[in-house]
Formats: sequence, C-alpha cells, structure tokens
Amino acid sequence: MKKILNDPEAYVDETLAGLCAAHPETYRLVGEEGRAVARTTPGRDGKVGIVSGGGSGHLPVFTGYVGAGLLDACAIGDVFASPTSEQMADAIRVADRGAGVLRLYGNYGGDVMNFDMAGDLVEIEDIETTTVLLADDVASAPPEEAEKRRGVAGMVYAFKIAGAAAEAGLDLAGVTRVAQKTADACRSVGAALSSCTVPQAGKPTFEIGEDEMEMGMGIHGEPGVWRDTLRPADAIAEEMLDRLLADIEIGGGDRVSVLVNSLGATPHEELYILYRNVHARLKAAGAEVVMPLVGRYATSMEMTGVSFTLCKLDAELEGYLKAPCDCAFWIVK
Amino acid sequence: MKKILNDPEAYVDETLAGLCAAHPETYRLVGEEGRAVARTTPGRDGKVGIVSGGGSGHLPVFTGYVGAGLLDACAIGDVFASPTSEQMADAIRVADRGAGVLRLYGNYGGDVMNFDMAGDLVEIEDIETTTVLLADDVASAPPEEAEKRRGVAGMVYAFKIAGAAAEAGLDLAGVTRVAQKTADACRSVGAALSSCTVPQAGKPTFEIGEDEMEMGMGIHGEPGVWRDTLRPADAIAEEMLDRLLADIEIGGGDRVSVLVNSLGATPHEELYILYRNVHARLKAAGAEVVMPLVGRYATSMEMTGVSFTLCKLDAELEGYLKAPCDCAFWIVK
Amino acid sequence: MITVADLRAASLRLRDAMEAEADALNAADGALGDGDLGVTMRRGSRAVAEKAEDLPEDFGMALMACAQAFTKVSASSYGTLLATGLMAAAKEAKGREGIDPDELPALLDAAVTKMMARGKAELRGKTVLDSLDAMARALTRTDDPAATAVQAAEDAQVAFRSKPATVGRARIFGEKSVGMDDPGMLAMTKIVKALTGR
Amino acid sequence: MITVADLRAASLRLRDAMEAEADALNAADGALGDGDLGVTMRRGSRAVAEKAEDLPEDFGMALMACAQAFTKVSASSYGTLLATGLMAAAKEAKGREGIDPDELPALLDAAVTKMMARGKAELRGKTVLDSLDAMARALTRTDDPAATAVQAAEDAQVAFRSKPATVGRARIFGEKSVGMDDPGMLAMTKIVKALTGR
Ligand SMILES: Nc1ncnc2c1ncn2[C@@H]1O[C@H](COP(=O)(O)OP(=O)(O)O)[C@@H](O)[C@H]1O
Ligand SMILES: Nc1ncnc2c1ncn2[C@@H]1O[C@H](COP(=O)(O)OP(=O)(O)O)[C@@H](O)[C@H]1O
Ligand SMILES: [Mg+2]
Ligand SMILES: [Mg+2]
Ligand SMILES: [Mg+2]
Ligand SMILES: [Mg+2]
Repeated sequence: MKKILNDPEAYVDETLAGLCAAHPETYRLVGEEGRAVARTTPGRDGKVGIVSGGGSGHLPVFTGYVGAGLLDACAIGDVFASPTSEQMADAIRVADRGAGVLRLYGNYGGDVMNFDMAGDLVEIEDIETTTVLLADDVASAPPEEAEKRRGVAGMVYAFKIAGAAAEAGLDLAGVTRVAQKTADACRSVGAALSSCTVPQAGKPTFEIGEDEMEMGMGIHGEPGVWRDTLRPADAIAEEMLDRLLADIEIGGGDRVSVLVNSLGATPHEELYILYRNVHARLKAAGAEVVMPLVGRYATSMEMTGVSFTLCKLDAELEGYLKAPCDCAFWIVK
Repeated sequence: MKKILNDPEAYVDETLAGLCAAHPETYRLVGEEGRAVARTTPGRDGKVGIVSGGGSGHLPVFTGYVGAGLLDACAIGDVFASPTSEQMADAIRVADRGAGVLRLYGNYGGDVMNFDMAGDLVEIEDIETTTVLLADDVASAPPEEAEKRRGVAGMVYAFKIAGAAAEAGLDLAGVTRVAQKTADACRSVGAALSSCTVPQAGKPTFEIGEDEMEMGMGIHGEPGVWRDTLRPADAIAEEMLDRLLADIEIGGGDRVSVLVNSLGATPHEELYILYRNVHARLKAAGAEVVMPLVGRYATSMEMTGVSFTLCKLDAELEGYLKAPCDCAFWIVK
Repeated sequence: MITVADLRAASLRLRDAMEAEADALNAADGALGDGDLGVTMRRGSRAVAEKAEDLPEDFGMALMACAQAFTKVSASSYGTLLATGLMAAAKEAKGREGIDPDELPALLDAAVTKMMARGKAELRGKTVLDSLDAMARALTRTDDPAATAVQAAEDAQVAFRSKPATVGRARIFGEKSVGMDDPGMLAMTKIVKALTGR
Repeated sequence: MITVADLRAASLRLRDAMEAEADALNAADGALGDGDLGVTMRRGSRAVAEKAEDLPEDFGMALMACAQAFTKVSASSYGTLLATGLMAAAKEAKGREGIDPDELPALLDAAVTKMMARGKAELRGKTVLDSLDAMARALTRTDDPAATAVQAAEDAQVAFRSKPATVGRARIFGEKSVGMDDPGMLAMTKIVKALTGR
C-alpha cells in the first residue's frame, strides 16, 4: 500500500486537522464529531448558504471548495463513504445565514438518503433547504436515464457558479435555479489507468494490467464501459470528447468551459497533452473555450487517470464562473 | 508504462503547446525551437528580468512559475535533461527589460554549464546577467559541502521572493542579493515511495518494493540515503524535519514558511496528514509558521512521495513572500 | 415473545457473523459496485453490539437505539436503509416489552414502506427490499418463524439472481449483473441467519 | 594525417556503437546517477552522423560543426563537456585540412583545459577528464596511436575504478562508488573504440 498515513481509521480526521492547521484563515471544523468544515469568515447575513458533502478521498472535492464565492460548509464522510445525516445537518446549520441553504452534491445513494434525512432534521429548526444533484457522469447511465447518473467533476462548476450567484445576492430560489442550470449544462467522463487504495481496505480497489486502461470508470473504482490496452493520448482525448459531444450539442458560436482533470497521479504534463487535443477540436467546431481548467480538481487520491467535463455556458453562467472566489485550492481574482 | 502520451519524443513539446493553449493570458512560446516560455504581458521597462530553466517533468517547476511577480522566462529541456545554452539564451533575451537578468535555477551539472555558456552568448549582446543557484537538498551533500548540493523544491520560494523583489523595483544587484538570501534560507529533503517513468526511457527509473520507501531520494530518481519498509506518516514527518533542523536552526520566535510538497502521485489528503505533524512540532519549538504551502509545487511527474522545504524568513523575505503573484499554478492576492 | 434480551443476544451474534463475512460482502459488492458493503456491516453491527448492554427495556426504544447506533457509524446506502427500516419498526413496537412473532410481517411491511420512500426504489428491483418483502409474506403462514425467515431470504436471493440489477452502480451493467447475487440480498440472508442463530 | 573524410567515417561508426551501447550506458549511469548517459550519447552521435555529409573541409570547422550538432540535441553534463572539449580542439585545428596524430596530445590538452573550466572539476577526480588526460599522456610516445588511445582509455577506466566518485550525484555515495566504473570514463572507452574502429 503506497500510502503515507498513520492509523487507517484516522486518515480522514488527520487530513482535516492538517487542512485546518495549514489554512486557518479559510477552514474551520464545526459540529460535534468534527466532520463538518465551514468558512472561517462566514458569508454575510442574508446570503443563501450552500453546503455539499460526500466521501473523503477526492480533494479538493468536497471540503477544499469551502470558501468565499464557493461553498459555505461541507460534511465529510470516511473515504468514499457518505457522511451521516447528523454531520450533514451540522453543515447545514452553520451555513444558514437566515436565507436558507442549498444542498448541492453528487448523485450517490447514500449521500442522497442522508441529505434527505438531514433536511428533515433541520426542517424542525425552521431552516429552509433546497436540493440540486450533480449527475454529470455520462458513462453511468444512458441519456434516457440521465437522472440516474452519478455526480463527478462537474460539481466543481456547480460549486463555483452557484457560489458566485449566492455571493451576488440571489435568493434561495434563484441560487437553486442557477445551480440546476449548471448541473444541466455539465457532462463528464473519466478514464482510469490504475486503482487507488482505500486506507481501511489496505489494498487497491481493483486490479488492472500494466498496459491496460478502463474507459468510463467511476471515481470509486466502479467498473467502466470498456477495458483495453492503453491508447495514445490523442485517441483517449478523442473518444472522451466524442462521448461528451454525443450527449450535449456544442457547435459554432457556443461558449464552453472544459475541465481536464487528473484523478490523482496523472501529472500536469499529461493533462496538457490532452488539453491540446481538446482545445484544437472544440475550436475547429467553432466553439469558444472559456476559462479552461487543467489540473487536479476532483480526484480519487492516487488513482492514475483523467476526466473531462464540459460546461456549456450562457451569459449568466459565464459571468458567475468568472466571478472572484477564494479557497486554498482555487483562487479567481 | 502508465502514462498518457502520444510520441515520447513529443512529450515536452505537446505539453508546452497545451500549456500555452490553456493559459494564453499567461504563457507564450518564444525562441527558435519553441523551448523557451515567457510572460505574455512582459514586465515593465526597467524591471530586472528573472529566468530559470531545467529539465521537464517537474510541473509547475520550472515553466509553470512564469508569471507576474515570479519568473519572466524559462528554458525547457527534455524530461530531466538540461535545456541547451541557446534555449537559455533565448529565455534571457526575452526576459531582459534593460535592467539585466538574474539566472535563478537548481544546481545540476548540465544546467550550470549551459547557463554559464548562455551567459557568454548574451554578454556580447550587452545583457548583464547574474547567477543564484539553488542548492537546498540536504540529502545530496553534507553541510561542509553545502555548495555541492542539488536544487529541489526550495526554488519555489526563490522564484516567489526574487520575483516580488524585482516587481518592487530593486536593481539587478538587489534582486540577486534577495534571491541569494532566499537560497541560503531554504533547506529541503525528499522521500520517494515509487518511481516515475521518463517517456523516452519507457520504464520506471528505479525499482522499489511494494512496501518500501527511500529517504533522501533525488527528484530524478537518484538513490537516497536509506531504503527500508514504509514507515507511518508521523515517523516520516519526524525524520524529514529532523534532517532539516539538523542543518538550519529554527527556534523560539523564528518565522518560517514550510512547503509540504507532493512529488506527484501522493494525494493532498496525505500531505495534510504530514503537515499536521510538522505544524505541531514547529509550533512546539516556538516558531511561527507563515504562509505554509501544501500541494504539488515541484514534482517528478507521477512519482509517489513527498518533500519538505523550510524557508526561514526575515522581515524582508516575508514581505516579498506575501506579495502578489499570478501564474496558472499559484496566485497570491 | 421476542424481547430485548433476545435482541441483545442477537446483536452479538450479528457482530460475530459480520466480522467473519466482511471480506465476502466487500467482494460481492465490489464485483459491480464500490466494494464497501462488508465495511458497512462490520462497522454498523459492531456499534450496535457495543450498545447491547445499555438497550432500554422498551422494545421499540431498543430498536430505535440500534438504528441510531448503526447510522452514526455507517451512512452508506445499505446502512441508511437498514436504519430507516429499523426506525419504522421501532415506531410500531414502541411502549411494549416485546413482540409476538406473528407481528413480524406488519413490522417488516412498515420497514419496507419507509425504505421505499427513502431509497426511491420499487419492489421487485432485486434489492434488500425483496428479501424483506419475501420474509414478510412467508412469515404470515408458519410455525417456525426463524427457519421460515432464513428460508425466505435465501429463496429470494436465489430467485432474483437471474434478474438484472436496477439500483446503484450495478444497474448500468444490466446484463452483466444477471446470474450474480445482489450484494444487499446476500447480506440480508447472512443477517437473518445470524439474528436467528442458524 | 587525420582528415575530414576520416571524421565522417568515424562519426558513422560512433553512431552505430552508441546505438548498440545506449542501454548499457544508461544502466551504468543509473547505478548511482540519473541513468541518461546512453540517451545523451545516442542522441548526440545520431545528430553528428546526420551532419557527416555536410561537414566543411576545414578540419577545425568540421570539429566545430560536430560540437554544435551534439550540443543542439543534448545538454547533459557529459554532452556539454564533450562539446566544450571539441570546440577547444576545433580552435587549435582551424584553417587546416587535417591533423597529424602527434598533434593529438596538444588537442586533448586544450580540450581538457576548457572542460575543467566549464565543469569546475579537477584532474584525478574519476571523470572523463582522466580518460582524456591518460590518452594525451600515452599518445606522446607511440607508433600506433589508435591502439594506444584505446588502451589508455581502458587502463584509466580500470585504474580509477577503485577510487570514489567526486562529481555529480554519484559523489554522495563515496564508498559505494568504489569498485564501480565512472560511467563517463566507460563511455569514453567505448567512444574511442568506435572512433578508431576497434
Ligand atoms: N435505493 C435503494 N433501494 C433499495 N435497496 C437499495 C437501494 N440502494 C442500494 N440498495 C441495496 O443496498 C445494496 C448496496 O449497498 P451499499 O454497498 O451500501 O451501496 P453504496 O455503496 O452504493 O452506497 C444493494 O445491493 C441493494 O440491495
Ligand atoms: N563537472 C564535471 N567535470 C568532469 N566530468 C564530469 C563532470 N560532471 C560529469 N562528468 C562526467 O560525466 C559523467 C556523467 O554524465 P551525465 O550522465 O551526462 O551527467 P548528468 O546526467 O548528471 O548531467 C560522469 O561519469 C563524469 O565522467
Ligand atoms: Mg457499496
Ligand atoms: Mg458505498
Ligand atoms: Mg546522467
Ligand atoms: Mg542527466
């Protein structure tokens, strides 16, 4: 197990302790069990709160995106495991500035059930909540069942854009509408070259040959749509973009942001090799690439692989995407 | 070879093409062979130029740190190989705004010889140059031979602090003095858990057992000071900090920045587990940690492992460290 | 009558069984899912067993305490659904010292109803719901509730084996999932065996 | 006399030899260093061989063209030092059609001097400098310069094997490097063998 850790059971708590010690101006632990993180400087009174939550092991997702112009608070589960509804309720309570709270997170069974329960818990305390689910992974269900898809790196766009809308003063219905519009505008697909190891499991989640890759793999190592020998970068980029463009129309005059994301181990060098291909192709299709993101925005710890996300923009979304934000992992000036 | 690439020979050129396509507001290719990158918006007339250079495969080092308040230009070699003196001369020429150019780079044989030759080449063109070498890797030579040490992640501090000094209007001698002071204030040490693969070599640079780690390993995979079974995070953190503190005194009242750096694959989660330990210990020693950096600042592509860098600050260095900068990998507001 | 004393003993058997079966359940879940079902059940049943001594004598409140202990350490789909079902049964049994075996179908139906609402899934979808429903149906006509429950869970697991998965990540492997046990149904068979001591 | 025609033929032999020895040189360098010496020599000698046809007839200018071709593709320590040495020799031989074998010691000395300045290293440090110096010394007293050069390079390599490394990353493994060939000296033996066709 090529991991640097102490007790596997303490992996998440020690990570959060280090995160808050390194960036006390941004993050603070809240809640009874120390499994909710909130902005050190809360949003102003009357700002709509935005909370997310989910399993650990995806930094910067989810906790890392707590910050000005992004999330107000976040509940953190064990690696790849949902937080409990109590932890989510802690996050919702601290995020509430009197204008209600949007629950903005990925479509995973455990997370959905627990965020629903958390909503029930805070309802009695007169905190109004809404929900927007990210379901951007095109490999996880066909278009006819798009609502069953899982949420992956597209949530980075949703956090950013909804966060800016809340900062701009929209009310809960408005922020929820903008978040839903962003969720609807995002499509993602991933490809994995190697597994990661869940600390408590102690061995790689899946086996994959030295020269193999898997297209469409889930961010917890769930099986993908095909497994074959490793292809050249351009072939990978082309297939991944094909899969996205089959699901969302992007053509002449469209404005689109694209996220070329490392799942962890894949280095920046290789992300740029891929981006080069994506950029040329979108440009050739007549689309304008706006604020491309290339880096580690949503990971599975040390997994080797990449994901692509397209976020099709209108003027409203583009404005919020470019608005300022500030957390330890992402600053927009 | 778990890498995403096309032709291994094109790895670096395709990376640079993607980098410049993604961030045209920051980076542009210059020079005959396209192996120098410069700021898209050059520094103002009369600003001292700062150039760096070295082998590829270390993003954000070196090229990524071209930007406002950082480097003006950079020469880029093949993976882990020095750029040529001509490429370095290209970088120096474009960085010159009439006030001379500081060559600021790591102490490696090929780089030193070629930067010396590049200095000869531009001297005839009346460009004044100075040199500051980073030699921060304590594992690469004992204190008595400190000038023979290699340059590793400490250069991130040197780029940042010298970059701010140049932006602040210091002349070439002043910027050189500040850069040298920073170089003298930095100590680094690394530990590797797995190798990376040089694209042109096609196989891992070194073999290391599934449960082994190596202390003091070089960033190109050069052998370290001991190899043994993988230790717990706290034991690793303690030994690494011990090795640094044996070389630079840090105690009550000192102000110090610390970089906990992933060599590539090691995820943020684990960096924070380590940082937690380092932070507590420096605090217990009475030192104040200023602007800690936790992330991927100087990598060896997909290598698993970490490095620690301490940068002991005085008021001048701290001011420049906190000054604004802006590149695709690092923004300070 | 099934009392809180029975619940205490059953919770210890459950913990031991899940300790032993954790790897098998992880593997079953890992075939098409994220491979954490054994972790869920081990952590959850450990937490419940730890509370065994302190369970209140009110049978309903005791079930509620079990649900809360489970949910505090495990928030996966399966753990959350089990806790939801337990809470529904707890409401039915509140204020009583124990329940009669012939009340079991009503408790199971109450659990399944709430679990369907929580998980937004239907019966006959090859999930733990079908195991519980099969037990509820079978327990209406039996003299040996323990044996019947085990048999019903096993039969359901086998009967649905040839159907495609309809929930979770396994769903997208429609055809591939045919012939494989639903991990949640498999787990329920093992749970009922442990609870009844078979 | 050694002419540009000889240089052309030698450069092709060098390319073939380095093609064949690249892995071995990488491995020798990788033992304590970064393992790129074979890459350096393969790329550099390929670049020189490609220029062979177009080398100018002025022997000094031809050496200069070789140095430039090498340095354009390889800027490692070894490549840079070789190019530096070649340029120094080129200056000595400029304006001539060829050189006499008994001028070799002077050319080698000129190369070593410049290489010492460039690499800030001394003689007797177990580096390629010692191979070149050994050849220069041996070539002052010989009738068979080719055989002598090869023998001197080999002898130097063997003689320094028992000394510790003093340059580059290998230096920090003082004791560990004892008994191992310096990769640059090993490469020089292979280079001289190829150039002289032995
Ligand atoms: N929405 C649902 N409704 C009913 N049962 C479900 C539902 N989701 C999951 N299950 C059951 O839970 C099992 C998987 O549980 P678990 O491994 O905890 O899921 P995950 O890891 O996806 O959160 C499935 O085999 C199925 O029996
Ligand atoms: N400063 C120096 N002076 C003389 N010879 C040197 C020097 N540095 C390296 N060498 C020679 O070059 C060889 C290593 O070359 P190379 O692999 O290119 O180094 P690196 O990869 O460190 O740049 C050594 O074995 C030695 O013979
Ligand atoms: Mg599961
Ligand atoms: Mg799960
Ligand atoms: Mg080398
Ligand atoms: Mg080298």
